[in-house]
Parts: sequence; structure tokens; C-alpha cells
Amino acid sequence: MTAIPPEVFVAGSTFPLPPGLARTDGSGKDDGGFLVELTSFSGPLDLLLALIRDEKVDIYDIPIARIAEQFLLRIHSLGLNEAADYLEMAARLLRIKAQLLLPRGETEEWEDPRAELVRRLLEYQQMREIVDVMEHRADERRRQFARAFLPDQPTPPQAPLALSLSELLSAVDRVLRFGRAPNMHDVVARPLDVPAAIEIIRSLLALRARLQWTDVVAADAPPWQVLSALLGLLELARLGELRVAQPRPFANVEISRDPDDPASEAA
Amino acid sequence: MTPLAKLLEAALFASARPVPADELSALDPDASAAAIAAALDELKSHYDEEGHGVELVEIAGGWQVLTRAEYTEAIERAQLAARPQRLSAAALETLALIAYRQPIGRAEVEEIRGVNVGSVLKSLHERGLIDVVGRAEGLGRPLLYGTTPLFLEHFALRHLEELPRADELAIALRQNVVDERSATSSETRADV
Amino acid sequence: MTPLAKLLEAALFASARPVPADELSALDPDASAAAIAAALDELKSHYDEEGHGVELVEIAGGWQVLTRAEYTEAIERAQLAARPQRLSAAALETLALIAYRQPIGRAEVEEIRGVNVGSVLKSLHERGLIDVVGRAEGLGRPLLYGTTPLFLEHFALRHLEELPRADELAIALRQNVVDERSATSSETRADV
Repeated sequence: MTAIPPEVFVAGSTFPLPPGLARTDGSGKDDGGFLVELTSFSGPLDLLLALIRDEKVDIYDIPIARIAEQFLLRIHSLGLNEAADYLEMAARLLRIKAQLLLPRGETEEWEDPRAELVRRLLEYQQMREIVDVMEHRADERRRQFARAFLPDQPTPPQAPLALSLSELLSAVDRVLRFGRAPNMHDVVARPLDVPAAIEIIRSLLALRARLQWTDVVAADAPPWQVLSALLGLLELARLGELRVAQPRPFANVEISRDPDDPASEAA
Repeated sequence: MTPLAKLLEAALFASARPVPADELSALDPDASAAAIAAALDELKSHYDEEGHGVELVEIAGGWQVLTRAEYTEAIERAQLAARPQRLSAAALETLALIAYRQPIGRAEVEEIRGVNVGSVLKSLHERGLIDVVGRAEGLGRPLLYGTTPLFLEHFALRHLEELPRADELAIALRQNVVDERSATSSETRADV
Repeated sequence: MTPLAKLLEAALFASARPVPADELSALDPDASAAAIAAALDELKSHYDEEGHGVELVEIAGGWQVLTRAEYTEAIERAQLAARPQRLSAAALETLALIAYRQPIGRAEVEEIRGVNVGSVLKSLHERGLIDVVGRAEGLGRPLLYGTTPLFLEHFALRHLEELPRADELAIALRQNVVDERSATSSETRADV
């Protein structure tokens, strides 16, 4: 990438669409500011950087009074009076200006009230550099077309869905923990019996070093049994009593005694 | 290949439909009809003689580059076999909510999950895992979603009551979620 | 070309998006990973050396055939394909932050950009360029966002590490300078 000399601030903030390509969908619907900028600035920091560039001032020694005045002029002339984001920055500039007018104590350590603003500007500017790199890459990619013709498929083939009950139940659990208090307690009423399932698995493993999932659960077992066995299996795996492996998707789950467990050698 | 044949190859590759020869001449104002025809010939011969997986064919008065028929079967098989699609975490959580709270409207799902779920609902619907089961009373009579027989079939459930109670589940799974996640983290996860 | 290279070419022509490496492997169960890599090399060289209008590129963990950039204008002039719309500055800035700091919450993006980003996040999510990847600890458990494979495709990246490192950016050097100058500032911040 090309290094940008430090004194040259990110130039344009506009991303003009090539003629004929703007709004080609013709829908004119609100796109959330996604494709077409409402203004030529992407935010108050963008405007501020433009002012610093236009006024040719040092970002480390911003003449706040001048810049604040220019900032207010610009948001007025751009008709940005309604934009809360810009007003907040305007207020911040005026606050810094006021702080700079306060008399400084001789001895106490003085912190430049502009420091936080400079930090944010530099952070923003660094992001703009990344944007330049990304925009360049996106433009390069846009110059290359992908395959457009795809043959009609009478039955659009959908890959088989790999979805297990445990995944679904983990999702329920996540929703319960992270969600905004859904009440999900009132639908279902089938109790699980995990301890019994654990006993069954332990008994089977006492007889044989290796098991398959289908040894633990009969093919026609009702879901609560399947679930109980699954949770029991996970619990035993957590306790280190056994290992669970699935050589490939959809394959039978293989259960084996933990080889590190000395008790398994004796059996 | 000649520059014109390369240009034609790029254009035919990028076009969604067969392109008639006179439209192809718009690619290069300096190229005569004869030159276009010669370049098409050149491209066709190149594909045939250099042993390519694609060929140039004339269809419906236009020209198109197509994959050779002998590869179609292998391609479709590979597309299917490559990766059984997994539901994203977002889709799973939405499906879980619908399973336990049906009938439920989009607004309620979004309120609980805190994100827009429009595309997720669409995918789950296309997958046949959920369906519209009614409309709520009230403003706009929003659609209500529920799970389908295919949903039950997928999890080998006879009826919804066979799902474990949510409160038991939260307790039972809490200790295991981490183990299970780490066990499955290596698998690829396609978004629905 | 070898039979395997022809098969790969056919499969790549049958997809509008990069074909994942494992899907290419599934085309021929007998082909080793090394054989697939060699065939891809062969195809790439063929396109480059025999003078084709298309080229083979590696994107987002897969492979894709794309037209060469030099034909863009001619193809657009003939109205056979059109470039997609560009992302706005707001979208690009938000994407840049998410790409570099993922998982990242809305509040942090807004703090750096200095604007409300709710609608931009929604649009980026709807377009599949970002996804919810988790939730933060803390009040309200805010959603955390990350980039998707489609993001890599949009910027023709093989992986995120292809983006410049923060220390490669000119401003990173200045960052150190300002840290020294405002040494009294208590707040330190990770580089983007």
C-alpha cells in the first residue's frame, strides 16, 4: 500500500458513484444511508479532519477557537442542524475551547483538553486509511465479473441439513441465558431421566470397551430417552469416563472408555 | 488466442444469457461481423482442441459458454456432498424460540433475540422447518410462525410435547454446552 | 489439460461464487489434495499463458474464475454485465472497524465513527457482509459483530490477514508520537 505522508490528511470523504450507476435499482427507497451518503461527510470526525486539512493546521496543535467556529459554520451551511452527531461534536469543541481559556495552575500537571480529541482523530484517520485500502480492493474486484449464467435446476439441490437435537437444545439454552427473558417454560412437560441413562451407559461400558450410539439408544427410542442418553453421554465425557467420536458427519457416534483411565484397563 | 477471442470469452463468461453475434459486435466497434465470427470459431476450436471442461455452443440464436455435459453429474454430486449445511447460531436460536413459543410473531422473536430475523425466518421457511400458522390480532395482523411436520421428522419427534422442558434443559445443558461447543468448533458452519 | 483440470474448470464455470476447496476435492474422491492443487496450478497457468479472457483467483478459502479487469469497460458498454454498486463511506468505515476489531459491539463502532450506526449495521447484516458472532458480557449483553465469507469475497481477500497490519499503516507511527506527547493521558487504546 502507499504510505500517506503524515501531513496529508485523508482527502475526499465522498464516494461519488460513476454516472449511470447511482441508484440503478430506481427504487428510491430508504437504504439506511447505505449506498448514497446523505452528506458529503461520513460523520463529525470526517468533517473535522477536512477542516484541519483545509485550514492547514497541525493536528497536534489545533487552534480550537478557529476550528470550532468553522465547524459550526459548516454544519449550518450543510444543513446538518438536525444531525445530533454533529451537534454533539460542536458542543465538545466549545467545551474544549472553554477549558483552554481557564487559567493554568503553575505547579500542577496540566493535561491538554485537546488530547482526547486528537487521539480520536488519529484513530479515525487510521480507520480511514484502512477504508482506502479496502475501497481500492473492492474497486479492483468490481472490475472483474463472476460467472453469471447458472443452469436452471428443476429441483434446486439443497445440501442436506446437518442439524442435531443437541444443537437445537443448546440454542434453547443460549436463548434462555442471553435472551430478554422469554417465558419458555409453559409448553412442554416430558421429564428427562439422565441418571438412569448414565447408569445404562456405565453398565454397557463395563462390559465392552467400545460402544456405538446405536448400542446405547434403540432406533425407535422416544426422544426423551434419546435426549437423556445424549445428556448422560456428555456428562460422562465431561467427567472423563469415556470418549465420544464421530468419524464423519452422520456417522454412528463411537463411544470408548477413556484410555487414560486405569480402571478401564482392568475391565 | 487473439485479443478479440479473449474479449469474447470474458463477455460470454460474464453474460447471464446466450449473446447473439450482433450484440457481441458492440464489444469492439472496430471489429467486423466477419472478425467476430472468426474469433468465435477460434474460441470454439480452442475449447475443443486444448481439452477444456467447457465448450462454446450456439443456443437460441446466441452464443454461450457452457460446462460440458459429461461433468454435470460429478459437479452436482460434489455440490451436495461437499458440506452438509449447518444452521448458523442465529438460525438455531430463532428455530428454538419458535419451537418453544409457537405461535410466535416476528416482532416477538426480534425482541427476544435483539436482531432483525427477516432473512433467518425466510431461510427456515425455505428449509421447510417453519411455516406461517396464523395471524395475530392487532395492528397489521402480523404473521405467526410455528414448526412444521418436517421439523418433527428432522428431530424424530412424534409431537412437540416430546421436547424436554425448557427449565430442565437449561440446567442440564449448562455444564455441557462448553464441552460440546469445543467438540464441534472444528466443523464448518455455513450460514443459512 | 489433464482430465482433473478439465473437471475443475467445469465446476468453477458452474458457480457464481468461489468454490470451497473441499467441494473441489469432492469432485473426484480419488484425487489427493496434492493432485487437486496441481490441477488448479495447471488451470491457472493455462489461463495466464494461453491468453484467456478469464483468470483463476483464490478468494475466501475457495477458487473462482473471473473475467480479466481489462475487459470491464467493453462488457459494460455492450450491456452484457454491470458492476455492482459501491459501498458508501459509512458502510466501508463500519466494515473496516468490524474487520479489524471483531468481535465488536455497536457502541464501540459508534464511539470511533462518532455517529449512530444502527441502520448501517442493519444493512450490512442484511447484505450478509457481517453477522452476529456473540454477545458481550455486561449490561444488556450487547450483540457482537464479525465479518462473513461474503465480506472476503467483496474485497477479494483470501483471508482477513490479507488486510494490512495496523503497524503497516502510516498513521500507526504517528500514534506513537501522540502517545509520547500526551503522556499524561491515562487512556491507552489498542491499535486498529
